[in-house]
Amino acid sequence: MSENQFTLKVFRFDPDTDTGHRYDSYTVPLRGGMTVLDALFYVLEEKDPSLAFRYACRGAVCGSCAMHINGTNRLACQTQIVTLQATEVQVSPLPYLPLIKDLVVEMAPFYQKMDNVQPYLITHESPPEKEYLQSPRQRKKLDSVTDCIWCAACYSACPVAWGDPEYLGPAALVKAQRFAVDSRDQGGAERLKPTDAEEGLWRCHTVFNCVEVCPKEINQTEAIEGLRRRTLKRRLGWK
Amino acid sequence: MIPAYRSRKMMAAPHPWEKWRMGTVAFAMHRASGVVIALYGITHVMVVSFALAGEEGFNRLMDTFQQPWVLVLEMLLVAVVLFHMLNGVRILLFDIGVGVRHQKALFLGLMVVGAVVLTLTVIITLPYIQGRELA
Amino acid sequence: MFSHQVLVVGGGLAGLRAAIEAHDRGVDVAILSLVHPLRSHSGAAQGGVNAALGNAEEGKDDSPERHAYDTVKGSDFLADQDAVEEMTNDTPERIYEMEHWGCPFSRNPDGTIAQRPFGGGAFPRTCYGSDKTGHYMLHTLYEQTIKRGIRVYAEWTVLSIVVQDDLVNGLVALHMPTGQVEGFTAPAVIMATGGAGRIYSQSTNAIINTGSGIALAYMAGALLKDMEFVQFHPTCLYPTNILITEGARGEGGYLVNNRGERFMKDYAPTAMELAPRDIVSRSIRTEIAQGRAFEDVYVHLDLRHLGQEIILERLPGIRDIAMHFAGVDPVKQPIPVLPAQHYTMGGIGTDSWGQTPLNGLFAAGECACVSVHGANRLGGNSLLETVVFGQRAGVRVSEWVKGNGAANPARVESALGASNQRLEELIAGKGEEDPCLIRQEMGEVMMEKVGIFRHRDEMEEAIAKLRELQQRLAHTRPLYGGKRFNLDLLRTYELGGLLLVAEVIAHGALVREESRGSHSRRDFETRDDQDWMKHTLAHFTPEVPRFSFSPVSITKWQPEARKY
Amino acid sequence: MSAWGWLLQRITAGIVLIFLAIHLWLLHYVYLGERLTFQRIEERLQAPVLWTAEGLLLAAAIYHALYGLRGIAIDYRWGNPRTWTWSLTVVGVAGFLLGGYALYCFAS
Repeated sequence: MSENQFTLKVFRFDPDTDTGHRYDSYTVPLRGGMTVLDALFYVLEEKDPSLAFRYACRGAVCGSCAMHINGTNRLACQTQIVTLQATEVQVSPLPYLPLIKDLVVEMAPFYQKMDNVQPYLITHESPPEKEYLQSPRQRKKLDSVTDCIWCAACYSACPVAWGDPEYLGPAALVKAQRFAVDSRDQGGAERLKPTDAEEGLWRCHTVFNCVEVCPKEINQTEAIEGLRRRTLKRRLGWK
Repeated sequence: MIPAYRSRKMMAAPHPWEKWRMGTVAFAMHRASGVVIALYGITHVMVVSFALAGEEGFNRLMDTFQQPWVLVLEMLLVAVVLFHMLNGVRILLFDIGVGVRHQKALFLGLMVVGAVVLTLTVIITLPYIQGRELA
Repeated sequence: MFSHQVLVVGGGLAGLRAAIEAHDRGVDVAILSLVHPLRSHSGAAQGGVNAALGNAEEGKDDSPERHAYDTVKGSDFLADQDAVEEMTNDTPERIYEMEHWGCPFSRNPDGTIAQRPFGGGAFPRTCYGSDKTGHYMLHTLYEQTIKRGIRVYAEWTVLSIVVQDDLVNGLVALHMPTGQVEGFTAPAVIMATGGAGRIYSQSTNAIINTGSGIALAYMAGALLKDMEFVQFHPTCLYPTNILITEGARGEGGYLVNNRGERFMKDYAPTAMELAPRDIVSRSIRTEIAQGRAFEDVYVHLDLRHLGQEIILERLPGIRDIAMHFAGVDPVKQPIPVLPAQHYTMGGIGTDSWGQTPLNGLFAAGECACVSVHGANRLGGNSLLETVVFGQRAGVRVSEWVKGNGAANPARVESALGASNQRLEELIAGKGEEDPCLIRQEMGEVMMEKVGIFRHRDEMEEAIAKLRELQQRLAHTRPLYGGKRFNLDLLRTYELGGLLLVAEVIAHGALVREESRGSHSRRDFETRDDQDWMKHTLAHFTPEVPRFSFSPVSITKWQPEARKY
Repeated sequence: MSAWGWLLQRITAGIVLIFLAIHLWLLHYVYLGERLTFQRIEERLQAPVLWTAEGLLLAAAIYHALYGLRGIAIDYRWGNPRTWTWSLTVVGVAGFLLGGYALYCFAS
């Protein structure tokens, strides 16, 4: 293995023609600053036009390219080959999501969970003429929880979601908390139905896999625990 | 509507690294130890209750349970219970909003506490395991 | 076959806003998007959105009219002044609406939306949510579409717009996950497909911003307006060209050359780093050309004097980007930056309600040209354009479908057959040309010869090269023929459209014999209001694009020299 | 169930934590080396504080254990959550009666 190339092992599976998956290995020349996404494009353009993967922004803001890279869910565009410190990079799709082809998974199970928590601002009165006033302190609470890019890295890393595909999962609960801590939102009562349920926020077992893989460094566990305390206060009538 | 390959076996499985991070280990061991303790607890209650049938029988049963080799098993049980208790403390702390950002350090710290307590227990019990007579 | 009253192509800010408006007006609307809406490039916008709210202490005297003047001046007087005023008048309402929908804007101590200064603006006018404004707005609008239950066809690539007798009948689209090609009937289509950045090899744009939507409309018979105006953003991270927001300079960042000088003093002594983008880009390019760049490629954007606190609070995303993609921590080191393609000022020509001359075809957002950006767009005006003209297109399209009959499914059916045949031809390819290479060569020739500085000779070379590439594209190798997620097929199919758009840009730039805004010709170095105070309109012909011209609307502000 | 079930799980966790710690401390430290007989247990459990504590520990531990087992079953979608809830309630009540009877025998 020379210094300026590496092996990219890519999970390949086409449900139309294959009975099982395999890993194809490609030798890729290492360019300065090369990311896993760059490497996948190199394979697509130079080696194998049948490779399938998702991409859009290549700048870690769109959440398209989350995949399982050397044992961890990461964004392919945000992962530089050199930081992996390995001569062999293994890429497979997000675990435990239905496969469409190669690295492309069916995201619908994840999107459904996001949609379930009523992920929009709920208000019961008509809005003011200008903006709602919100102090910088109130706004600061939204800082991390609004960073989610819906990449599903956390959902696909959660052992509870592995066991139970109906569990809401970290991202949806963070979304619920994002509105719960918003001084403008009045939907706390409505959002209890999906979150304070059998498949909802009590099922988190503080495994922290979500926190470990989040490319936006959101602390999902902290958000879920916060939402639990809020929900309990609401249930106990303290708030 | 969208046809995708849904068979669980064919979905990509995570790499063991992802499967066995510290948080996952803590979680899995918490579950396993919980099951062990639950099974022990059921036996414990049943044994104690059914032995009530007679004082003689109960004492005889207790004697078998206090032989040195049973004490070795008991030390193992203490280890399991200690783990479950200490990790339980960790979980309760998360619930009141303490230590969520330092879960690994918290886990390691509590495990050190557990190891110390276990060692002390083993040390004071050791004479009886080695065969010292009960009073 | 799917049927709706209105189809919105594109799930970015403009598309979502248009769909929401149409839905709220009782129209059956659906969104078709190449990617899931949240993957749209709108989400990458960082710095903010301009609105004359007057929330900042120094901005109390701000007004929509001042905002309009700055926009017109920034556009080098090529913007249509009536359209600009309509936009700036609508602006506060659109921004308050976004806020009411939950958009987490940053705040002033009194609780109002915070505003920061941006290039070319007289007041701190740019509302922002830290340095993730686009992300916040995109998610907010998508949340609203979930709330309304608007149908989204995600990962559908539009192959053609079905037009007959100047009337839109619908679309043909390819579903990426299944490879299924389907017809969509609708009497009205709103194009909201974004810019054409990836025609250039160095671009801040997402990989999906190919401009294929502009090409589709062009081939369907819409006119492309002012395509020669391509904005180059001055500060893009070396080497990946990821955008470093203008907000970094708005917060006080310095541009420094390899002699340690803040070189902007030589180009825009008053505005310094906050001169409009075209001026800063040219300045950096000049510094690079004259040997004052680091490693001969980039200059430094220095934020260190702002201090860790401000960087972490107001530019956290920039810090992440610099650390992840360049290994540089802006708190401790200057960021290596250079100009790269950033925005397509031109686009599908529309009126100020998003309507094109083609019956039933509408456009909004970056793919459209109203025109409010003229020859140079001001930072913070693009997010604004998406929500203002997205909403307006939604209003007009609703009126249109209520006054017009249904589409003709038979026409969509026959277009469907044609599209399928085209795809089969591509897969069967009889030549040996590699489409990836053609794409790469297109990017390089556009960057080198139709870039920041332009000259007749170079542009003629570029046009010849583009012709050659088009011919080579007709002889591609056989493509991969699998059904599911066939990137090879998708990328090759859209490449034809990209070459067309590239050709329009190059031709337009050649036609316009002056320097104005982002269009800077070495052989015509000054602005020529006498002959060129007009828009270029490209008409599709099977050979070269044909150009006509339309007048610029001047209402309040006579052209003046543009000094900062 | 959800919120209350979870809250009770946390509360019983706290109770078990404290009383089991006492229970273990007594057995493995205070009474260490003493031979366990019926009479000795009877003597110890005469103190109302102790038998109340043991009773509380019994109840809390049963809830905590069974709710935990139910959680595992549900996490892997084994069977119906409702079935688990009811059958485990029956098991729990039976277990408490059994253990409670034993305690009563010692304490009275």
